[in-house]
Amino acid sequence: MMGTLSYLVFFVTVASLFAIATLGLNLQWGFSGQFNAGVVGFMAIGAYTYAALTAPAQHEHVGGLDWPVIAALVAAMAVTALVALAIGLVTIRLRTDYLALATFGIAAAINHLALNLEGITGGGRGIAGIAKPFADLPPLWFGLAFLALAAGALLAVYLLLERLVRSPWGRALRAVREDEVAAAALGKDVDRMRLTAFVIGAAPMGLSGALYAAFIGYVSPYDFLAILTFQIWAMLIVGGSGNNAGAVLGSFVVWALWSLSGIVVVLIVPTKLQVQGGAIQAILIGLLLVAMLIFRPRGLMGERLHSSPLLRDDAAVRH
Amino acid sequence: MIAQLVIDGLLTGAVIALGAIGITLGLAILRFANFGYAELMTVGGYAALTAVLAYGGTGAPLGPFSFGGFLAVALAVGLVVTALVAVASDVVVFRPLRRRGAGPLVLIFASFGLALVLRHVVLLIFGTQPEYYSREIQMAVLLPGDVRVMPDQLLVLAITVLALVALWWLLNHTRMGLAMRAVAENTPLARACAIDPEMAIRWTWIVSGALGALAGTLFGLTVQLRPEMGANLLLPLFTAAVLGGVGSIPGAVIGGLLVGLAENLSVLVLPTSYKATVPFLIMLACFLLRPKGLFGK
Amino acid sequence: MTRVMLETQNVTVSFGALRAVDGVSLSIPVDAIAALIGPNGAGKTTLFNALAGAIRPDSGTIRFAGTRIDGLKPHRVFELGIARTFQIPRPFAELSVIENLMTVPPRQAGETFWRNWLTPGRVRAEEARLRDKAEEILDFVALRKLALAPARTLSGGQLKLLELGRALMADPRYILLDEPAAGVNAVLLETIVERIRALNARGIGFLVIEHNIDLVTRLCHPIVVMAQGQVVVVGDADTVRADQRVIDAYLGDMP
Amino acid sequence: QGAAPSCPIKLGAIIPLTGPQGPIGKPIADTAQLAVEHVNAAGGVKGCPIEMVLRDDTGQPTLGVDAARYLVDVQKVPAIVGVVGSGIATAIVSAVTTSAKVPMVSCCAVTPTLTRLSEEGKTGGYFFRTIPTSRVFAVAHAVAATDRGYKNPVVIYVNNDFGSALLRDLEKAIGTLGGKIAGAIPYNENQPSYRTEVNQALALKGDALILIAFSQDGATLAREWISLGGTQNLVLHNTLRSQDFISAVGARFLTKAAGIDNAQVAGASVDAFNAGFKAKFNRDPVGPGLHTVYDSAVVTALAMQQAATLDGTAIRDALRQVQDPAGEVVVPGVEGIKKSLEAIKAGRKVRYVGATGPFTFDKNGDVTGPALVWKVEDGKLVTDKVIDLEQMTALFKRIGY
Amino acid sequence: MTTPLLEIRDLVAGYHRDLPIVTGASLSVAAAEVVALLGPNGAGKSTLMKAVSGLVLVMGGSIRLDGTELVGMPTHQAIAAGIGYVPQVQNVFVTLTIEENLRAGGFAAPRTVRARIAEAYERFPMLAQKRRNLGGELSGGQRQVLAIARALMTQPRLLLLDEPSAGLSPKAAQEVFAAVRGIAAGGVGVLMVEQNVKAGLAASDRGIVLVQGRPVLDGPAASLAGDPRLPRAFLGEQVFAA
Ligand SMILES: Nc1ncnc2c1ncn2[C@@H]1O[C@H](COP(=O)(O)OP(=O)(O)OP(=O)(O)O)[C@@H](O)[C@H]1O
Ligand SMILES: Nc1ncnc2c1ncn2[C@@H]1O[C@H](COP(=O)(O)OP(=O)(O)OP(=O)(O)O)[C@@H](O)[C@H]1O
Ligand SMILES: [Mg+2]
Ligand SMILES: [Mg+2]
Repeated sequence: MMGTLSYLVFFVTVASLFAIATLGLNLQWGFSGQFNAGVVGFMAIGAYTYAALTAPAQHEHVGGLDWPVIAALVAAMAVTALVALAIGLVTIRLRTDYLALATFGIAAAINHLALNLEGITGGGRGIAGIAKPFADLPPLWFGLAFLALAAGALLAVYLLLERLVRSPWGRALRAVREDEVAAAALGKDVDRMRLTAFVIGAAPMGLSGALYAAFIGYVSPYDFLAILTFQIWAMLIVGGSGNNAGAVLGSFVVWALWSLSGIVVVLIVPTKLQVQGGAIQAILIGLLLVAMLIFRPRGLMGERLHSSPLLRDDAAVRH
Repeated sequence: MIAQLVIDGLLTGAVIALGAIGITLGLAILRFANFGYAELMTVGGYAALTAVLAYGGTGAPLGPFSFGGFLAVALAVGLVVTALVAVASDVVVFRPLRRRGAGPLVLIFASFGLALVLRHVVLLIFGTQPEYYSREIQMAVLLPGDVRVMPDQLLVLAITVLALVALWWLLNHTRMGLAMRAVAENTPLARACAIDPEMAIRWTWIVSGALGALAGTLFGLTVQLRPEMGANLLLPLFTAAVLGGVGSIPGAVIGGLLVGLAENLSVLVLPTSYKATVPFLIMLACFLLRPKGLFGK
Repeated sequence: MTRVMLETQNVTVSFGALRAVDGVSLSIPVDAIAALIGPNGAGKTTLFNALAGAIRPDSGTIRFAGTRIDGLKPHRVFELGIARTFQIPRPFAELSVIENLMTVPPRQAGETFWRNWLTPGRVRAEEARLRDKAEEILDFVALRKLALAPARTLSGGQLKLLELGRALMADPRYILLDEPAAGVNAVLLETIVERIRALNARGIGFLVIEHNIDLVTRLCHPIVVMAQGQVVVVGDADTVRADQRVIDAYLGDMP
Repeated sequence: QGAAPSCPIKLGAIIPLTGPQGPIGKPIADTAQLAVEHVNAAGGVKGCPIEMVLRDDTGQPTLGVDAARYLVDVQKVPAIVGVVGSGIATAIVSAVTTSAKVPMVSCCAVTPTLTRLSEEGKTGGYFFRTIPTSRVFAVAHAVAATDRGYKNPVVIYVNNDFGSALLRDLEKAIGTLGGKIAGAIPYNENQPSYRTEVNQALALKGDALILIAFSQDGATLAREWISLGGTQNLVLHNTLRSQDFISAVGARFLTKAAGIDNAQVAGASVDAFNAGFKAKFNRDPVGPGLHTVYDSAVVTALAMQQAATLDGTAIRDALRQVQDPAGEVVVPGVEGIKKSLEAIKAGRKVRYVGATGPFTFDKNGDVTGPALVWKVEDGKLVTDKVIDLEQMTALFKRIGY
Repeated sequence: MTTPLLEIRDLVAGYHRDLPIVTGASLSVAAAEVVALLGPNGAGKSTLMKAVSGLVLVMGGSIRLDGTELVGMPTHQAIAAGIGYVPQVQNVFVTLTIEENLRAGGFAAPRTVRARIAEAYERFPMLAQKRRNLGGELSGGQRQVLAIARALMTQPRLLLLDEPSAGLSPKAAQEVFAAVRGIAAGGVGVLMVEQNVKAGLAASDRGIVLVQGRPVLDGPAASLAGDPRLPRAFLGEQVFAA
């Protein structure tokens, strides 16, 4: 019982961390239509910033700054946002597939830097000994305390972003997403709005990476492989892009799909065939993902029609 | 050295270009980035391999090439099998999604799920070990200028150019091509022109599957077959297709060759550990000058 | 002498070899409801695009109330007080009809995103005001019933009305209307004409592209006729109707 | 002995079965399963059969940590074996096993980071591995190369923590043994082609090629190297010690090739494992991680038998007890395991000599081991030379590790 | 009397099952007849045309073309059966060239495509001039002309025109109306939505006024033009079919 509880606490914590990143992506894609295929790059920057600020000095890389956890988390977000600003300025003219490929490439480059800049990142060996808040507590209490931190961060990010997208700013952002030419003709500074959304969306990704580093206590370039970007995207699409609650729900559902399908395989595949389990698990994930999308092509929760809290979605006219 | 790097770049780029044509077809007509396309390459390569294994090899090597005439038969088998798989995946996955008005992102992730399934089915059937059509190692031929090339790779380059011309012809000078493009842009209007969208889309899948099988087989011939080959190729393929300009068939070929060249020439300025980053840097530079790719409209 | 509101000098826009707008020089007086007419493909929409900043002219200058606006980004032109509609409607498809309108007004407090936390009351009050205004405009363009429907579900004529509604929502000093009457039913058109007159009386200038010649002659002065990228005649309804070049190229044998 | 355990006893295993590492991981998982079968055929631990609960980490640390958490919390496994990726092993140690006090016996993680964490006391002594650190490989490579008179070999190595650590050690080792590396070219895994790297390496004009690559990439690299006219003086890494590699490249190009591995060569313990493996899979146990994962599973099972209770800390301590230098030597295979289980039950001391030969966990849970050099004769892998534990220790001293 | 070319009975159609837009419409078009379909914005005129082409859900009633039931027939078959349809919006392929637009229009009759294209170029010289331009590069009025030319490519028996004169200059509109009359004279039935009531009715034999998905007036064009009920119908006032 305690064991299952402890695992559940862990599961919810990790899913919450992903949900934070997914919310950031939702601002970028769901509300402003920017195809960021480099989510892991921003998560990595957050994680490495946090690690560099808190890990002890080690012979292969700098360290020993010993920042307090909260300050390091904030710094991680700030650095991520700054990097996002630089990237956003470079890619401001790119749209859809082009932006996707550019950001994907930038994330790959960030990973390469993490792997090769041993002096800062520890290279492939990664950075160990990162400050873990609540590490002195007994394991279950650590789990609960960290869950509270992760869930609190998720709630804060959710509320902040929800307030934003339900404001006139969010409405203008959606208008830009729908038709840039029309939005510009009606006085919206398209570049500026896109850039702002890109930067604000990147900050939670950095936070997510930093919290992940704080949770595990170790980061390496292998934590931020392209597959994680896909998973975050799958969370958004399955949950329903353009809907923050959907993004959070999708994070839990998709992370369950990925981790719990392994458990299902353990439970149903006979011991003798266990080594086939991996392939079976992958097939299972694939089938479920496809089935979910066919079943709910607009995600578990679709986009809300209205930004303004003054307006109610009226089901009768909504098609 | 530079001459060698350039030739190598073009030759490794050729197989990327060939695959990128298929990706571009998907982007242009089906209007989404089909992650499953790379798995179609894998399926095609392994289908041809099955034929080769059943026959017991590819036959006596032809001229300077590493393979025998039976490879053509095996390729035909691969084309048919892959086209069937492609059409089936449309019927089972993508058509229901289209009917329910799914957006391109949903299609992308469905294709991602489908790719997982296909890849691991291949893995379950064939195992994880690399396979070859012919285990003969082909010795490079020395050309003037101290440049070494492999005849098989020259063949790939030639076939890429042929495929480019054929596809361009299909799209621009046949009824079917016109129908495909019309459906891609505006399906209701295409219907109002008496075009059956389902038929046009089916043909797109067939062509795309056949191209995938061709690319997969040639990749298997010049490198090796393994269940993750498609997944590993995905990135260079998309880079090439987008670099060339989404939807532009000649763009995909130029993009593919550029990616090959960039990777090979990058070693002149950067350590090889950054090699995989270089195509992206090139691409970023291109995008800064031409935000819609080299041939994009 | 009347003051000039909108002035172009030698504006040229080319698409490849085609000179869609070919050395157009115009000056439209303050307070006018001016018309821009001409055969299909004359370059009217292209000139609009140049005025609104959607296209940068190859050469020539454009002034609005004395300020040079050629080369400005569209949102800057809008900020200076020029709103435009599109001939082929460009709705924000996934936004509701009413939010298509509420998006328009410039300098909304809630658009500066930190205001949403610092002065939420002000943002809310402003939202309420915008909603009321939008509802009033929707009443006027007969879209009130569809206020909460996504814009993508509107009929062809309703989309044109939505375009007009958005322009009215902007409270601009000047409005460029690209074929506001096309597809709009005749009865509703009458009330639109009234509204344009009323707004004009409050000092808002109009430049209207329109093929409905009755409407143009009743409403507009001066009338600018373009053909093949160039200005052919400028004058009042009678001058224009009597001009043989206009009859040949544009009016045909109108009854 | 403590209270009777509930049967079966669970043993956690985390191994990549799919994803980029899948091709290496699957045979490793097969072999781990074989070890468990052997233990069960030998009567099981404390009279109970062992049930291995295997999870796929797909090469992703997040999933590896998740799997570990699940195994520890829900399945309540008292120990975990396997764990291939260094990044994954380190993440699991940092986030799960140390705080849960569950020993992890890795078959394949070679990163020095774990040694350092152990030195800093951050593993609580719960981390062990049966694979020698990269230095053993470096020495073997250096010996194989200098024995054959290669003075300035070129190195192509995989660009990850393992590859770069190995390269650093290798440079030192070859320098000591009287050679000099002509140049080293890193490559990133899972690229469609390695033509560039091969050309770079060819341009260095070394007298041999030391190839440190995983199996599929290795085959591609070797084929391109040979077809572009590179020297056939090859020194191959242990990951390429497989029949698949030989058939992929072609035996006739490998007549001059040498390779290295950490496995013990002759001796009863190795034969016993080889025989058991062949009986089950009908092929020779060649490939990365097979010997080490077998040992990691068996030594853990023996420690479970040895430990008073099936509790992580007891097993941690018992892991060293079953390597008692004064103990009765016991070997792999059903018979050998049966003997050792019985000896432990009878309260006698044992020394497990494994599929990798004799090994002892040092204070950090690391092992140093003997190594071997192999070559290809008539298309078959044969052992060319053994570097036993004494020689290895001497070489370590000489090189100054 | 012979059966009309197009016969619509009690048609119920829309975009969602629970929200019909056309709410029980009956009307007919005879061969060689031009019928103007009038009504306020949002009345359901375009939806009715889409129903005939099979582009929207039909929830009830029947649509017969020369006696053949069209309800349930996929669009491409209905079109191939002899319908030419010009939609109100998005009626040209913006990424295809003008010539390709025309070729797409002639998809159902590949053999005569060349001859038809030549005909279209003769009728609308502007198209010939711009044959290599993309559809998206045309001005609003030019697109309208292209859309009409495209619909004529298969020599349909029934022509559905959704606001053909919208965006056309007076002269071009006259030319199009004249062309429509000429085509009808050759035996083709034309159903044409028009907001330009005067010009529309002048070019038609009969007019039908649709309000809230239902015809409320149906009569000869000439008498409808002066009918005082017409503007009232547009205002949504209750009027009854004669
Ligand atoms: N993007 C473009 N590329 C090439 N040619 C263009 C482009 N846009 C417009 N044109 C051409 O420029 C000319 C002027 O077009 P414009 O849209 O300004 O005409 P218009 O006067 O608004 O006509 P209409 O009354 O039909 O709307 C036309 O011949 C048109 O084909
Ligand atoms: N795709 C759609 N989904 C849902 N409702 C729609 C859709 N298209 C149109 N409607 C609704 O159906 C009603 C009728 O539309 P339709 O296009 O038939 O009108 P219309 O008579 O052609 O008007 P107009 O003269 O403005 O073109 C409108 O109220 C519109 O909002
Ligand atoms: Mg125009
Ligand atoms: Mg309509």
